[in-house]
Amino acid sequence: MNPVLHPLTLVTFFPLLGVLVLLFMQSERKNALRWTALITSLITFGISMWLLAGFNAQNPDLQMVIDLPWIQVAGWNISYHMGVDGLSILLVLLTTFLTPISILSTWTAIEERVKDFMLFFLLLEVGMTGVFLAQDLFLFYIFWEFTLVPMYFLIGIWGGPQRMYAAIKFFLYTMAGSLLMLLAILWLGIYQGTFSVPELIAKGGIPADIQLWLFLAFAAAFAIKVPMWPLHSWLPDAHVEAPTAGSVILAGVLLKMGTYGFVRFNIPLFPEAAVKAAPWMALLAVIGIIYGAAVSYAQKDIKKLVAYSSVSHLGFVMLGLFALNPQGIQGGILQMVNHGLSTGALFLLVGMIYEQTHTRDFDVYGGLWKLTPIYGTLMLIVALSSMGLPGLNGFVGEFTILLGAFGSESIGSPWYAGLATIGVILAAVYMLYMFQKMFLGPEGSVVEEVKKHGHSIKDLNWREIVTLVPILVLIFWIGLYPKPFFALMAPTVDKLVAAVQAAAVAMH
Amino acid sequence: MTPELITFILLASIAVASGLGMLFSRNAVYSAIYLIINFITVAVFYLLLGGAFIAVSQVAVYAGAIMVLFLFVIMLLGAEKLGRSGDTLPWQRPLAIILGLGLVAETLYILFFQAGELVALKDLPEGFGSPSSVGSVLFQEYLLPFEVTSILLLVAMIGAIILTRQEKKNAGR
Amino acid sequence: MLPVSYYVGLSAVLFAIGALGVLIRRNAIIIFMSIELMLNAANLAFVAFARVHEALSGQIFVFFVITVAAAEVAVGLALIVAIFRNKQSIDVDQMSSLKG
Amino acid sequence: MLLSEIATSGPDFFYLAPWVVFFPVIGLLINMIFGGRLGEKAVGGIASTASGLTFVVAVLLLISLRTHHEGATVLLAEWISIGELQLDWAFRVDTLSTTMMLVVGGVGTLIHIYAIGYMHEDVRYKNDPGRFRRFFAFLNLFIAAMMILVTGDNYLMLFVGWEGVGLCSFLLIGFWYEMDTLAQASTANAMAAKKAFITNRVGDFGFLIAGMIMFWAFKSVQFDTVFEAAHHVAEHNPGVILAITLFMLLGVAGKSAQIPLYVWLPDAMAGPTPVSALIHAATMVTAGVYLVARSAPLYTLVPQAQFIVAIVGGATALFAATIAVGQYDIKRVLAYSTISQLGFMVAAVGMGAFVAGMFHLVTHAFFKALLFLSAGSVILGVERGHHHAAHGHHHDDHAHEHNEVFDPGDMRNMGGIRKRMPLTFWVYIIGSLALAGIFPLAGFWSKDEILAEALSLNFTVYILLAVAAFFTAFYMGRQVWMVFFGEPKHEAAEQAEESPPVMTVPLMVLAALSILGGALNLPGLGTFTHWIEHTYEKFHLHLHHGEFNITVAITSTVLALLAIGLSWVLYGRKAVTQDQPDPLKRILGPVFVGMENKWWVDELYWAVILNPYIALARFTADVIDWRFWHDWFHDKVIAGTFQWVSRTLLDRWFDQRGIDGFANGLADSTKELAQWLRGIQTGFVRNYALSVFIGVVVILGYLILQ
Amino acid sequence: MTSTDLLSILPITVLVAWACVLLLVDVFTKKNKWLTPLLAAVGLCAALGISIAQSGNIYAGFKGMVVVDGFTAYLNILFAASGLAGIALAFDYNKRMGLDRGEYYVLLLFSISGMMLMAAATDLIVVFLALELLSIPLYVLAGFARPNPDSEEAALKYFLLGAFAGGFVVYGVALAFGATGSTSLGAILAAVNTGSADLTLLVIGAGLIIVGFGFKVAVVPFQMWTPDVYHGAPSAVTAFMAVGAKAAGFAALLRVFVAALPTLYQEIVPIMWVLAALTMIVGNIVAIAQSNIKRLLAYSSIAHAGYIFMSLVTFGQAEVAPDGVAAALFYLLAYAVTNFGAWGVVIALEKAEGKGLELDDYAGLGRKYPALAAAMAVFMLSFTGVPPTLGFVGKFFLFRTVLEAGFVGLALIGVLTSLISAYYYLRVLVVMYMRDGQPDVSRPVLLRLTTGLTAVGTVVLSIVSVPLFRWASQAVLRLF
Repeated sequence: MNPVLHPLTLVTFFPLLGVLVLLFMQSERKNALRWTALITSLITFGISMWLLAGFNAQNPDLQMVIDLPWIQVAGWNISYHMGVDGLSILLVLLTTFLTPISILSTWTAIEERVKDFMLFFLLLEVGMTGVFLAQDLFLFYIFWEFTLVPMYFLIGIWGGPQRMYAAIKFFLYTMAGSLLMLLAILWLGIYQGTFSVPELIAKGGIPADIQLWLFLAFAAAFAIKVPMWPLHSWLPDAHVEAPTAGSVILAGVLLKMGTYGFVRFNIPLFPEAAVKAAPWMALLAVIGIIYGAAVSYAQKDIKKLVAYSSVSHLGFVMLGLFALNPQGIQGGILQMVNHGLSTGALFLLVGMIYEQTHTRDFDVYGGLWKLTPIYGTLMLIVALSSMGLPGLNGFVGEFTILLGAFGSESIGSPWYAGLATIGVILAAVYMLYMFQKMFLGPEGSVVEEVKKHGHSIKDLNWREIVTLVPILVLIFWIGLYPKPFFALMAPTVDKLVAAVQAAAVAMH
Repeated sequence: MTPELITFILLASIAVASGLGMLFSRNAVYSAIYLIINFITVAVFYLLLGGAFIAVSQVAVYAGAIMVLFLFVIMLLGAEKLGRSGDTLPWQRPLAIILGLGLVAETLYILFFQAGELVALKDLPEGFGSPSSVGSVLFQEYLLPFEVTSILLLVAMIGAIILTRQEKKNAGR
Repeated sequence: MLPVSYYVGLSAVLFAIGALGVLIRRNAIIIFMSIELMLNAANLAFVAFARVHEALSGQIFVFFVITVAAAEVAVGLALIVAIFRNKQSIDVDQMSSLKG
Repeated sequence: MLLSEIATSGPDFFYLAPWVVFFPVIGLLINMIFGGRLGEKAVGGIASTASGLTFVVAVLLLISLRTHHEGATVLLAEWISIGELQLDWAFRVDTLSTTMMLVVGGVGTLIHIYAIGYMHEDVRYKNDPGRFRRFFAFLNLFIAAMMILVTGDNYLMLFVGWEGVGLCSFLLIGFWYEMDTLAQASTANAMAAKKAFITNRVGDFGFLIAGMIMFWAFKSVQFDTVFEAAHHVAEHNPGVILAITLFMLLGVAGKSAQIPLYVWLPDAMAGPTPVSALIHAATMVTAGVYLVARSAPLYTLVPQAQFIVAIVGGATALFAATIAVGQYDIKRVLAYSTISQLGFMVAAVGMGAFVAGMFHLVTHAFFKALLFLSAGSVILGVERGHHHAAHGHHHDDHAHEHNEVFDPGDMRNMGGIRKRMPLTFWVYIIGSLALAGIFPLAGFWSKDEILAEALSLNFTVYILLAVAAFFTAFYMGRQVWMVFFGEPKHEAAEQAEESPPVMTVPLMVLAALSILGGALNLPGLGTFTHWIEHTYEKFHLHLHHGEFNITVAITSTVLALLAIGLSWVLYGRKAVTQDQPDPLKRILGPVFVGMENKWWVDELYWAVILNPYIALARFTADVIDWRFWHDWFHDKVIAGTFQWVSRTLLDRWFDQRGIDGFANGLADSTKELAQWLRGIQTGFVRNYALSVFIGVVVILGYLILQ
Repeated sequence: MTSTDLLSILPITVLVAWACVLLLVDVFTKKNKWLTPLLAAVGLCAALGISIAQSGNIYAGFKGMVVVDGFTAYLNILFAASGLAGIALAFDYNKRMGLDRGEYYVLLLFSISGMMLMAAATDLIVVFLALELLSIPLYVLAGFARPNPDSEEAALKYFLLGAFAGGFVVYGVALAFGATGSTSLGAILAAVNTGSADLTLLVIGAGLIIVGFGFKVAVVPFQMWTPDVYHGAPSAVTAFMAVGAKAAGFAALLRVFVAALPTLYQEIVPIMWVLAALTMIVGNIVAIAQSNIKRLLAYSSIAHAGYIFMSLVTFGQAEVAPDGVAAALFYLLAYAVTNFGAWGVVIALEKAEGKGLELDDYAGLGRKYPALAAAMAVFMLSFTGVPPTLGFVGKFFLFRTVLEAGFVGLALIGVLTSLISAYYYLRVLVVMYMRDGQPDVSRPVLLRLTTGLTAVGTVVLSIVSVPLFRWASQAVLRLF
């Protein structure tokens, strides 16, 4: 197949076309710019649907592989190697799905430098999709690092008052981790002679002690991105300062790149080290779950609460991944999607009210449900999804993760899962706290405040509802009938688990 | 104590003393003259080491032309003496001297304790270092460097002109 | 014949004196002269080594060094003159507005 | 079709089972989408119809079960399937689940109808008529969730309903989220709702853990699979079953309001009265009982767990009954009574008297729903009276104009209502007598069966329950005297008005059921026992058959009558008003203060769990995470390492010309080091030469040392 | 003198001859200020063409004094292209700053010829002469803006320190000669291999040579001239100097150490290690404190010298050294492209009297001149090493080489210092995009062309880096 028209190439690089078009448009024509970006991202979503149609869920291996020699000089064995399998297909879809939604959410929120914003946003999409599709470590690293740049600008230009600080912190933190990963990638390239992930997995045979170091180097990059406790310190800053769409993408996709990295690289490349590290990763994950939940509860800023809740939620994902059994890993991957949807939607919702009130302080809110019934109902559904109410998507992920972790041999003790289950209680505590503070009780002072400026708080308009409805549909769909989602990843995960178990057996 | 050694010690003392003289002399003119003495002493060493032509060049070009240029500039600028307005860098001088002594010690240690013995095993062949031998090597083996030096001098000339030419107006950087 | 090491040792001492001159003198011209002394010391070493190896190339090198020195002197003195015109001083310590 | 099958074949409506969920969901969707354009009648009608249809389906299932005792499982779709984990959306129809469906559908429908009238007034009184529709949407949602709970074929699907009803409970308790029970602006109702949800979540935590242990022990959470393998597992690893059952007990304690998690239920009375009746008395709170009954094959394997469950139930029954004695709010008394009665049921199913427990569950649904609804009728009546008193005969919407806060639920404001609301009075009497266990009302039969079983199974529990029964009769008597008899103690009570037929008709139906409910399982006939037994047959579970024990019956009846008499002595003769202490207080002194203050359990929880958690969370968030980890460690220490280096290298501080202020904190100290290194760049050419020279000397020195 | 001799120095000859012609032309065309630069560019193009034509062939000339191999050709092309970029940057800048004198271009050509000689030199004598030939014009160019005191100061500092460091080179060569009896790299290698060399003296000589060239490429602790000279010299000169002189210095270091002194690996490599590490650390850290863009870029250039210097730790490992040299060459190219672009932007904003050089002057650039700011952003990201830019690919190859040679610690330092560098490069982005201001910019065509081409090149070449890297690695193979 023509490499340019290959579906993976297309889905990754199609937004660049939009970028090109945008470059030649006048920056004053804001609506035209918005439409261009939106349509570009929608077409990209369409392409990803085409990708899904061609995806064979029964096949555990990489599919639609495109593997062109790229840099094959002087012992370098770098290829343009992309492929999709059960581990990544959902995340690709999540990316292409959330991007148009985020763009739609900026319709009225971003009035300044619309052109630049859309440019960066589409560039970001390229990077993110690439991260999930790249099967060559070099290529992967390029996409991985590249995502930093547009995100940096998104936070730094359109962010809140502390945006520069947050942007730089975001950049430096993530880069710190990725540079260690870079060394590990280079090590693999030198001593294994290839950067191709499938080849590296097939080759194996890295001595256990070196595996551990490499594992740690990769983990450094991914753990910061996830972020795992205690490396989460950049997250609240980035989230609080980022514009709504930035937060959505940050929470929805960028954080997933970290967890995805674990399951795509750390576990299959260094299976022995992964088995060895599993209890420790689980411990960190559990601490993250409880800690994130407790800290969320004590926040005064809505966005910060949601930000910290991510620490807790991604703790679940990590716990599931390092259960190293089918339930845990499938649950983990599904939970990545779930978190992307729920937290993404939460940020969207917070952004929508922020546009009207310009404050995120809990204390001034209250009683909004009466004024904005649709908004309140949607928020409730999303909050419930986020706290894992059965029947909604969050539960399916959380339960399978906990179940997997509970009986995981590599974690070795049900205590981790047991403690993590407390996180389920605490999730209800902070989510309900948020809901109660914003929507229940008597009217908060913000209502008066807004009235003083000659406005009144309005319920969601059609555009906003349209933005949210796709997410809600998925929230219910995954909650009630997650089978198609699990079916997409099951063979790949089974294969992965089998490989890890073989390694674990060989270790003993 | 061979006569050679005595000669060497004598000349070496002159060389070092004139070098130090240049170093510590208050007056730039004196410094220049000390340096000329030093150059001439070194030329004698060249002779001792079988570099007759080099020795001549040393005296003619170095001690003669170049140093005269120095003296000329000193006189031109009237910069014989530099007003002593306190030492700007108080710790620079002691540190430099310590380091200088360190360098000397290091080099001597290497020369006399670490490196292999450096002795001339046999006498030089006839005409070694004579203008004709030097010339033939220079224009056969070292033609390219020789040509390069010519360019180098041209460039230096151009540079000197550019740097000293009086401009009517000069703005900015 | 004296061991050639003696000559090399002397050259090292002269080199160090030259280097010291650069470090401790403030008069640009004297600094410059010190550099000449360093080159000169190197030349001595060359000639001494040429004697050891009985290789003329050592002496040839001295030629080139002398030429280079001449070229440098031309440019260097021109520069000093130019600066003196501007600043009425050739104290290098006064040339320290660029820093940090 | 085989002949043998034809022989047993009657009508088979099992395939209709999923519709018990679909009907309310459809009703809910119609009301949500179109409800805005429909009138109140239509909205209520649709919701009630949806609920009624579930009842019809339940009845059809009942009919089917009469011929097909073994029941059926209706598979709707696969839900989660990963490796060994196989979870389906499958509806289980057997006698146990159908019993629950009937109760939920039947009582639910009655309450829907009642609510049409009740909410009509309530939303006007609270000044937000638009909320009428929302109420019925929630109510339908509840029916759907409850039906999922009782029909689920595996523990996880049960859990979906389990949490779903919790959600509805949350929504409905917080229905009037912007006020408190006295309709004053406050967060009280919202807090009560949150409390209910979170307390339930604690129980759910136990449920989840139980589910996980179960899965790894049985590789399944499907009822049949688990129960069939239970014997096998119990032989090899009895601890596992014990753990499962005990963690499940935590779930039961949460949902069915048992010690130690009962605290949410009294506060749940913040919801509109139909909600209290439906969710917090008749159906949802009995889910725990249902769960234990459903898990009978597990519980019967571990006597230790059974004992603990029974003790928890018995203790709750007594404990809550004592508190009920000290309450003044008409609904609160009923709330504690509910907790107490749930204790009876839990004790029963805990002991192994599953049929008795379920029987009491059914009868209790009748009479407790009746009591709550009538209490609601009373409250509305008093409220109407209050309106009349305050505004003459003007009906206007400005209910909040007067400053004095009037509590229409406080029994000390009532008295003599039997004259103003005779119908309500009569049904209330029926309900009270049923609850007190007076022959021949429904409560008598079911309660007696429990007591009889307890006597033979666990004497400690018997004592607890018997005493609780005494208290039950006493506080009900106290309530009836205070509310309906004597003279009106407030002008509102004086002018109270009877409720409209849309409310009273359901009351009468329920009253009839409360009278006749006992007929379900009359001693000797045992209809209900045989009915339920079909469910357990499959697992070769031999239920204990409690015989009717005339001694027990007489003892308890006598005790109940005594208690009623005692209550008349204390309350019947003289009215209790707000400004005078309760007569019992004079007798019991501090004990009564304890009852009045609910034994300070809420305060204890606040002090021991909630406040510490909040403080810890604040401390973690503010001090550990933010000031220590974010501000100090990351912004100061990491970069500050440089600072330390530079400080030790440095004896004087170079100028800190602000480069720019934006990166406050971050890498400040790197910048300081940079500034210091910058200071080395002095601008003196001789310095630079020195640097070169140092490099030379060091390199040569190094090479010599080589 | 044979035709091979001539061929081996053909580009140099062309440049020198052309420079002399220009000198005359300049005298007679005082009116047409554009003629000299145009002609200079023509000359450079000729040299470029010759170098391209020569690549793939090997010519050794003048009895082994010079050699044209892949390495030379690669660097010659780099030098010629840098010269063109230098002219492009200087053309309008010089006019704006009143420096439009034809000698400027003459000196530029001379300097480039010195650089090319350096790349070709295989004899220490030629190396030394080439060093002077490239340096002396640069001294003058640094002072070209005289009587501007900053420019004069820069020239004086550069000159004095350059001559001082030159003294060390000479002495080092003398010791090397003393140790082996020859200054020819081939002969030195032979002497070492036959065991007739005095290794002690040779090692010391090598150490002094490192000092001399370390000065030229600005390695700590010989780097201190760099910020002052870069700051004081006219920006166009600085841009050229940063690339040309650095590349020439590395050319000499690589040639000398890889070709002639691999035997001394054990003794020398710790020095390389420490110098590289120190350079990366100091360069990057001090850059943080800079508020003047020229000084910032100067420190950045020091830091990058450190990265390239890392490649030298491979010099004695026969299997890795080719990769090391290739990585260094590639990085030089990457640095050249990025650097010219960045200086182009600096020049666009620079005003007379040294105005417009503070970081604050860049505020609001992103809004007012989005293209220019975007280009600058690309350059900064490339300096940081963020993909997809040349800087990233270059670092990737460099780190790989270092790891291949077994220096994990050094690679770690490299990685951590790039992290530090991100901080100050990002600051430029912050100022451009996230602060408001009214920057004033002059953007003549040539400048636009240069910045535009380099910006596009920085990104595009990183993606299609294969030919470049193949070129670099083949260039190296000829060396051995």
